[in-house]
Amino acid sequence: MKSIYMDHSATTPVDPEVFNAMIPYYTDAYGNASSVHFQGRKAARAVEESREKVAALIGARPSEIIFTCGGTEADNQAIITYMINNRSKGNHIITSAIEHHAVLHTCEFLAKHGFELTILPVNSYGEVEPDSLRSALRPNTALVSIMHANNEIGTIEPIQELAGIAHEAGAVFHTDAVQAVGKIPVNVDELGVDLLSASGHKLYGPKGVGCLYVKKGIRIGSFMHGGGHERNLRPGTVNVPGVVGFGKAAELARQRLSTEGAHLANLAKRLTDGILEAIPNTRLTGHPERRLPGSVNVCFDYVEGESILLMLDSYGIMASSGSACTSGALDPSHVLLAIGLSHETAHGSLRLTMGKDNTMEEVDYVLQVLPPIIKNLRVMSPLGQ
Amino acid sequence: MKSIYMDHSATTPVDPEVFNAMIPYYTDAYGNASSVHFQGRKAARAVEESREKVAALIGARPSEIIFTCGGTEADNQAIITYMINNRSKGNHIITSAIEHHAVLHTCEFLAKHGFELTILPVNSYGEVEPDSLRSALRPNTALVSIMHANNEIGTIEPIQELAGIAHEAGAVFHTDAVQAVGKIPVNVDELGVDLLSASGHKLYGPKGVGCLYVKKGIRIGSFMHGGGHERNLRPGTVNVPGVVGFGKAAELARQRLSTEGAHLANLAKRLTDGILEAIPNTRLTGHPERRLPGSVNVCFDYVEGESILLMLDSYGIMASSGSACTSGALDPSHVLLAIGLSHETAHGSLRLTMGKDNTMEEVDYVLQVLPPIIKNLRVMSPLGQ
Amino acid sequence: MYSQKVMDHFLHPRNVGQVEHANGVGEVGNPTCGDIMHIEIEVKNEIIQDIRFRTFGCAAAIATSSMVTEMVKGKTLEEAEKITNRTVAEALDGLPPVKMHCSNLAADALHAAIRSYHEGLKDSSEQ
Amino acid sequence: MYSQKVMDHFLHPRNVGQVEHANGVGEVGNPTCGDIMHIEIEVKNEIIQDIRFRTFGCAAAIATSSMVTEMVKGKTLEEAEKITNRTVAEALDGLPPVKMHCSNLAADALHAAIRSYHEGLKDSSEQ
Ligand SMILES: Cc1ncc(COP(=O)(O)O)c(C=O)c1O
Ligand SMILES: Cc1ncc(COP(=O)(O)O)c(C=O)c1O
Repeated sequence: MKSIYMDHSATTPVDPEVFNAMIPYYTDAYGNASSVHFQGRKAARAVEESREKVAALIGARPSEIIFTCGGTEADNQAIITYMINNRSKGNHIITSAIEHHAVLHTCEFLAKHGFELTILPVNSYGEVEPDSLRSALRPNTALVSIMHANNEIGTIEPIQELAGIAHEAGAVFHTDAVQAVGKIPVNVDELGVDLLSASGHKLYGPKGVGCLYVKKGIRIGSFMHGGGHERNLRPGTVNVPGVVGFGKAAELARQRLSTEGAHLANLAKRLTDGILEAIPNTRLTGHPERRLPGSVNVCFDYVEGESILLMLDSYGIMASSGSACTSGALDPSHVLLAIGLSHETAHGSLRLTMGKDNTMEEVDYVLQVLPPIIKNLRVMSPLGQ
Repeated sequence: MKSIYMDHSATTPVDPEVFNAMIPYYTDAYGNASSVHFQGRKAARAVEESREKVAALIGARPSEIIFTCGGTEADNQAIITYMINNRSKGNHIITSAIEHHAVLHTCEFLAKHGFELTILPVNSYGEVEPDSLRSALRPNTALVSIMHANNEIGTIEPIQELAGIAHEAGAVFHTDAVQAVGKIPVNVDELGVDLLSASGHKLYGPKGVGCLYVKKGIRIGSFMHGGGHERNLRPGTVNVPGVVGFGKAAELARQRLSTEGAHLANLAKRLTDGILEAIPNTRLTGHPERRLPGSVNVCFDYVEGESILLMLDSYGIMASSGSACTSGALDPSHVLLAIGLSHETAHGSLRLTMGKDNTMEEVDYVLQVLPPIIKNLRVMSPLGQ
Repeated sequence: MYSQKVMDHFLHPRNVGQVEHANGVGEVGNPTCGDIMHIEIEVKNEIIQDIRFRTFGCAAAIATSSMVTEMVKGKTLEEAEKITNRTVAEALDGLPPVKMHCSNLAADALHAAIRSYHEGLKDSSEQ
Repeated sequence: MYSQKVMDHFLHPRNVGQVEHANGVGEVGNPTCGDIMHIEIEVKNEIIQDIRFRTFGCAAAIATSSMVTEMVKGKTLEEAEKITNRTVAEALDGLPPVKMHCSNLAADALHAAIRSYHEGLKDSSEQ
């Protein structure tokens, strides 16, 4: 059976070059990067080299990178420790309705503990409107956290503009760039962000490692409590092979960014056009142009997402959906609801996120398999007709 | 040059069998364990099998295991989320003076935020005396956190007895068993603990993965905020290869526990005796019998730890020290001070922690190299004579 | 996550569609929560002669619908009334815990159809 | 973490020991903080004829002690007084940041020894 992976926004395969770079740190160089001896120094050196590579990918200085265990921890650390270490600057946070739960739930946690929270709406493309941010800013707004690119609908937010607006009002700007880093050019200086989260496993690196960029001069704190690792900002024995893999993935992403982007945009165009042509009562979600290359999210009326996924899976096509049924939740994806879709429509979502190894032939195979699946499920559905 | 690794309490090499078990999850089975499709289900299955193996090692049920990114996170989650989710049971925490910073700093963090904290002293062997716990317990004591085995001096605490005392007083018991799990038999039911932390890289598993055991019925919460992974108790894409490695390491540890323990105890006896015989003005720290097999910690008067380490390193022997100079701190290890050593003595500490692959020949080599090193450093020292 | 039986009924659902001479119709769920099960039956002599379903929902919803139709086709109403969501799930070798509550409503839809049959009878007997 | 020069001076320290006819002795640090540097000098005609050290401390402490003795042996007191902890660290191709403050006191020990030499002279001239 075919095996066509189109779920790269969930996680990416580890690039063979990345894995090769990691192997020595599992086999020969097993030291704890805090140890004084030979093995320790070897590990520490590898960690610092990786820090340079990750920094280079986003235009930061190595000393501005803190390694974490993933995007979730980076988001938690950025938001929680910025707010509790800068109380004098205010206790108001602004975020958006389409953030990943790692940001949204973190902000809601703070709101439950006495902080003020504004959750900005988005337009039907999933964009945060600059005016909406402008009018939400208050004298006590300490932090604005808006994601760089959305994980479900692929929309790219106008970060540069939003960060500028936040700065004018004296607020610090965090962006969850987990979906953007490695897929589109991300430069912290150009964007003008103060804090940025990234995760290794979204750019062909390993799971379980990520980073937080902290612009020089921005005061955050340790989120976990423990040893003095990562300049006292992140305790816990450093996951050396993970960090090395993340570093290698960053290096490769930097080299491949432009060619890969073009390839993915081509695939996505063919796939989107093909689906919309072949299947009636279907809509593309997210912004038609300002979106992640390779990301396609469509909603089919009258059918439910998990059923589509499992039907596709029976043909070897792997994708995902914002339907509640895929997560055991009661409501479908908060992102799809935030862009104005009804529950009913949101339940019929399908996300196909392509990666560097996907081909036109695979896109064509999906275009051959998907329409009859939707047709059959619609025959089975009491809705519609 | 020889390469003799005797720093297993800092981290262990990854067992080749462990690494082999991980490889497929880096190369073929790269799915996100939350995904509905084939790759996702394969990943989820591997995670659940690992959960069973880790649970089996400590006598727990799989549903009582939450995977974390290491021992530090497990300690943070256990202590912080137990306390904030059980305020009705009291706001007093008891811990000991020799805990790892992942516990000690976490407790101190809570103390800064309105919780009451008692830090129990230890006797000169590094043991928490049951009576000392008894008299510290109050009606509002919610949690007692005492480590199973100390990472520096190797002393094993009387957990069963201490947990019993805590329970009589209505408090819940957490143990940081990061150094114990995989080295000595650990059974949560026999110990009678409610919460237990472990870390993969201390038992020939990978860095960046650990677990928290949460006894059924004990109410903790999510430490990080984000997605609904790990039954809503630990968000973030699961580090599948890491978890698989941890699972394999747990399985191997379970098989090897008894034979390895005996081997390590033999090595440690020869090493300890040899050092104390050959080098005057030297003392063994920690309990002479109730200690981790394979762990030797000695203090040499008149010399400083980092110097010893780097001299040993120049002979290919890798060890560690509780001297402040190894960490950039001002004070030497809080553990060595807590057992009553002077700053001066504590600065001269050397920790040699052996593992399954160390041999008698290696021990003999250390016994040949170490005495002249101490002698030379003493000649260079203004102290003593 | 799903048993082989669930996957079989999901990928090859039995008795999909509408019953031409239906004398009982049941529908449960709503599109907001993501599951709607619609069952039509034709009852003759207290026996379910024909039964068909249409379902909007996840694999569990479709599989339970398919399974329930298979379980009661040709059975008496009395036998059919004994079937519960639980027995349907058991016949499928179980369902994942998260699916037990919202997507396991096929027996409810069947019972609604039987109720509608009885009510139809009452209606006609009342005429 | 340490430069090759630091490691060279640490593993092969120069001028370890005591000076038989010392006329200046300096000691800085204390055992509590983990570093003690003890330097003895023999000054003749304002020139440091001999200098030796004994140090309790980490590799940085030992290497800086060794380096400072090498830097001033045969030099005039005036030249020796110009040496700072910083120039010693530079001569070793730098030290890790955490070591700059507590383990980099060898120049202080040297200056203490020179001071003690001057005070000895004063004492004798006062006689
Ligand atoms: C936008 C976004 N933020 C945060 C995360 C969380 O990252 P991780 O799974 O590495 O914790 C993800 C992915 O899961 C994401 O897509
Ligand atoms: C006793 C103890 N607790 C906690 C930890 C922290 O574990 P980790 O480094 O996996 O976060 C360690 C080791 O570093 C330890 O020895």
